[in-house]
Amino acid sequence: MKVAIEVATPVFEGPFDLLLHLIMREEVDIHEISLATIVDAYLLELAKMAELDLEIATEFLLIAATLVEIKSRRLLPGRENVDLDEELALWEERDLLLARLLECKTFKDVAKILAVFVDDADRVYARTTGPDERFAEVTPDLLEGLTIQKLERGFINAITPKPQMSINYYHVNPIRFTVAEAVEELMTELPRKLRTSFRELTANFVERLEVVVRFLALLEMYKQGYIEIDQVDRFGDITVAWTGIGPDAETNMEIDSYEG
Amino acid sequence: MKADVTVETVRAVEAILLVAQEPVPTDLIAQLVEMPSATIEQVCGQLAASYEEAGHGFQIAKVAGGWRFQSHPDLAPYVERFILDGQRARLSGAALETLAIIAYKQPISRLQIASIRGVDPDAVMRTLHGRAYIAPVGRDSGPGQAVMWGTTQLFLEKLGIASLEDLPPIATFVPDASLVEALEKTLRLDPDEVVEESARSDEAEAQ
Amino acid sequence: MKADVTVETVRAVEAILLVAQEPVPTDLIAQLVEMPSATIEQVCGQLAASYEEAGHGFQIAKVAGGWRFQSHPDLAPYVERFILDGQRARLSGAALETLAIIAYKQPISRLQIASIRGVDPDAVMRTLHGRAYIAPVGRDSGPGQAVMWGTTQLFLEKLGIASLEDLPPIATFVPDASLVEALEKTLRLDPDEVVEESARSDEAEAQ
Repeated sequence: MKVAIEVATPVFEGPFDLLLHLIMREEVDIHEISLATIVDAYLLELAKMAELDLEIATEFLLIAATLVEIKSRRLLPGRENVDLDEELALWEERDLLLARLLECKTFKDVAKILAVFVDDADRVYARTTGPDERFAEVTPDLLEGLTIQKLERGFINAITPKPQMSINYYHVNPIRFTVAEAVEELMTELPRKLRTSFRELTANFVERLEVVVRFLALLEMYKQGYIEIDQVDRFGDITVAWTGIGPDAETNMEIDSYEG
Repeated sequence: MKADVTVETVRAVEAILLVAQEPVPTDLIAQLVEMPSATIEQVCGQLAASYEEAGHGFQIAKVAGGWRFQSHPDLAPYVERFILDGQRARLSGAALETLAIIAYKQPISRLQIASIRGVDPDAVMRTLHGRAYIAPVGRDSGPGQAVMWGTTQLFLEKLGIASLEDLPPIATFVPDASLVEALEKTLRLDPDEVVEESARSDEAEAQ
Repeated sequence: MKADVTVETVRAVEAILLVAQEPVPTDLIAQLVEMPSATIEQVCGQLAASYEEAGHGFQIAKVAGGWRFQSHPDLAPYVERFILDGQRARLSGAALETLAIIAYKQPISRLQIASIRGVDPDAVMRTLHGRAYIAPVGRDSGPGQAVMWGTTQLFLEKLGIASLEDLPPIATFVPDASLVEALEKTLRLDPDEVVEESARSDEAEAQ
């Protein structure tokens, strides 16, 4: 018997954390891992985050894209017309993801041991008292050579704001829009075009991330019944057709309903 | 104690450690009491054992590269009552994970940490640096000349260990085979295997 | 020991005295371990006698109305050598900054100093207090009743000035609003002094 248990949503420390959580949960629950379930759960978490935080980390989306690619590769088998380069690229991405998940898991386990060390160490208190006053004469005079000018300089140093050495090391710009915003854009764009392709819809985007966001938005609209998606060749272009019907075309659609 | 270690040497070691404000390296003690370092290491170890055996409320321990007096962990409740701000600053899970990466991979840049954790470690690293558990240890020789980070003496004290070598080897933490298999299976590209898999589990359920 | 004094009580007394910065009054120990003061007085006296008998390099002594650990007088030469050899004589940059903040901003709490310097000034302050260059001058009237610190007469003597008014006025080097604003911002932010010395090195250098 399977009982659905409502678990308080934990705060995930990054995409690997989330993915590990989902995979391990699956393993424990049903001893069989369903990629489809995990991808859906991942996208669901992602959608929740996208609504909460516009500055959502790019990694989440990049990994979502890889997961979705792997999933679609499984769902749409077909050995002919395979672009070998793209096939290889997908293998590489998969292996990379696997390696990074393992590394992440390794350090999560290390952190648990460090926590044990810290807990033990927190229970002892070091003696830091120093020599007593009997040794005052031996103790070197710390203020020897101190002048009021040096003291003044010390004070100026202390109150001068320190230069921030932090560098922006993310090569990807922060996300300028969310999946929800992409859906909104597409909802105005698609009824005019009626029929288009994914490549066309993303032709003007420079950032891979923007493409991913649009892709997730299309998946969402597909689930809601607004569009039809067709991919003739695997890794080929995806045609997108506006159906003109939706669950409720009048009201705003719910974005956080990836499960299905 | 070894025959050539006088009572005075042992007492001198006790006196020095008692007035020290931070862990005293074995070499410094050796120099002060004019004995070989190896002997002092032994003296300190034996003192530690004898305090424990006598059931004292204090210990001698080797922490962050030196020896120090500290209260016995059993008595933490009393000491915490006495030291009003005895509550130690707690480290978040994110802080511990970041420390774990830095401890084992140092010297390491922020970017490298970011790529392992999958999230921006900036805020966490600022906290860790503010508490002096990590510090810049140099610059990368590469084109970006990224600041490279390492752990500090205070980190060793926070963990109560004498040196980084007291950390368990990283090989201890390699995820076990079942998890590796689960991850691999989940991310498998080939659909045939997935079918096989579910067939197998059908079988299992039928039994 | 008296029959009603448990081993734990004796060990707790040892632990408390070991970590104490100042002599601990008998009444305070009694309160912490929940025993009558008379009993604690006896326990401390007996501990002192037993250390002497065991020939330890440290003692427990009653000083200024309280009990404390101290090095045994016999071993003063070693302690003196340790103080001279093991420690640096000059005030480090970090210690100087802390002292300057206290001199200019007194009365000031430890927390306020920490927020200006961005690192925990605890170790440095302990050293400065130990040398009687700074001293507690009262308590904050606010809810926390934080201890407020100021410089001492000895500090003025060492600096060769008659009063604090002889220090160059602060206003001359807070020239414009933008710096004040920048400063306020720094106070609100987490410390991020990448190239600054860590709190740990403060401690090491200050001694």
